[in-house]
Amino acid sequence: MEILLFGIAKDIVGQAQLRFSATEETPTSVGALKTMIGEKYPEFTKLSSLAIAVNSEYAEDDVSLNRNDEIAIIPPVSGG
Amino acid sequence: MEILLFGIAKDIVGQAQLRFSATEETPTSVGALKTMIGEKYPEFTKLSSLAIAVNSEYAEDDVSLNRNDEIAIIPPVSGG
Amino acid sequence: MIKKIIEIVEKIDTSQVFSELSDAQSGGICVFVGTVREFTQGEQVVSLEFETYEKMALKEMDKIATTAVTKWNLNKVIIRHAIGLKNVAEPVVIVGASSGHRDACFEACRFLIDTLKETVPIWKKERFENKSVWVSAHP
Amino acid sequence: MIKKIIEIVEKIDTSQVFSELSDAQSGGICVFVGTVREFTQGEQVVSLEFETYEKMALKEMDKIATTAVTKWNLNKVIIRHAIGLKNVAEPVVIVGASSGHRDACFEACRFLIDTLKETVPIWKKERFENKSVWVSAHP
Repeated sequence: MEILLFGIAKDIVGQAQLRFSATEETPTSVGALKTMIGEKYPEFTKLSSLAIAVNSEYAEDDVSLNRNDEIAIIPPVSGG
Repeated sequence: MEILLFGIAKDIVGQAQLRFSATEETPTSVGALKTMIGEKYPEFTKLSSLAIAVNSEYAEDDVSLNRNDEIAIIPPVSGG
Repeated sequence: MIKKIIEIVEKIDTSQVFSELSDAQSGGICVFVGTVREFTQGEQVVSLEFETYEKMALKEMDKIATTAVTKWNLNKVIIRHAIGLKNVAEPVVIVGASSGHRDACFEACRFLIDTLKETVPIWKKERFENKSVWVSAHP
Repeated sequence: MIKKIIEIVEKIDTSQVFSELSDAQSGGICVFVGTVREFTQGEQVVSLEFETYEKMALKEMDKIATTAVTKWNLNKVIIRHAIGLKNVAEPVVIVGASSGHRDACFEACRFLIDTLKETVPIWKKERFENKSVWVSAHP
């Protein structure tokens, strides 16, 4: 499982992607992913908001995650 | 005294200016001018509105008119 | 630095307006362009013809721009109107404002075009296939 | 006929936008351009840097455009955002709409930029003399 990182999320993690190896336990839902990254990188809990995109669509906490999904962490957007 | 005509005012009078010769009686106020042109050209009384400009500024009925003023009839505007 | 551009022209060039309003202190620029619509109340328009009392129109346009600059603290403002014969889809008027934040330029831009239509001595004749009409002349 | 233009580009050319939105059925075109402001909360900005999750950003921009077209019966709509490094006064985003009457294009244009700022995955870093900050990241 590979998770795309953008903006401040990339700075917090220190790289452009977060990888879970095949043997690692992976989060099974959007909510679980949020909890996991908040524990591993406490800086995420200080952001104004934190969203997850699954297959390039915003996803609610109850959406389940599969190994083939394109998953991205969406920190507070600031376009325009 | 010379009065500039624009838009439909020009069509009603049939020319671009309304002239009062030196011997003719001329209106002494904006209100008097409105009455005079309404009587001479009844089509003016059918317009949505009728304004008079004196020296290129909108003028109320009580403004007095002098022979040297630049006077214009302003039918309903429709720019834009 | 030019803050206000007030003009009556034969032909409007829309390609330069954002450069004209560009400003280091502005975060937003809002521009409105009025164009000739092919159909008005179901009738096909052949062309529009605009005439103006130019001296007074420029004065009134300047008053509108000055009011807007003061009220919304604009950095730059533009009001440019075309006269003469205009065909379908051609621009006839362009108004715009630049300001620190977007609220101000949106509100100012709307004010510019609304007030222009109310007070500036410019007259529009709609030419249809078989008739022509001075717009707004009659109730 | 192209009704929607949705793009993420390196550099925004503002000179073509009114041609792109021009339309025989439209009487009004409203366009907003967001530009880099030199000072933000009293601090001098050196430049802005934009990055995006492009695939998702284009999807979200398309949703906004589609919603606006339906809600305001627009004839044409454009949403174009720049990414990369932008200097003071440079355009970073351009949104616009053309419609039969001006109410619709003004309201739609405001909706386009407001919603873009809320939902489209684009991130802006403000670079000051001695620091750089991801905008809106923290409360």
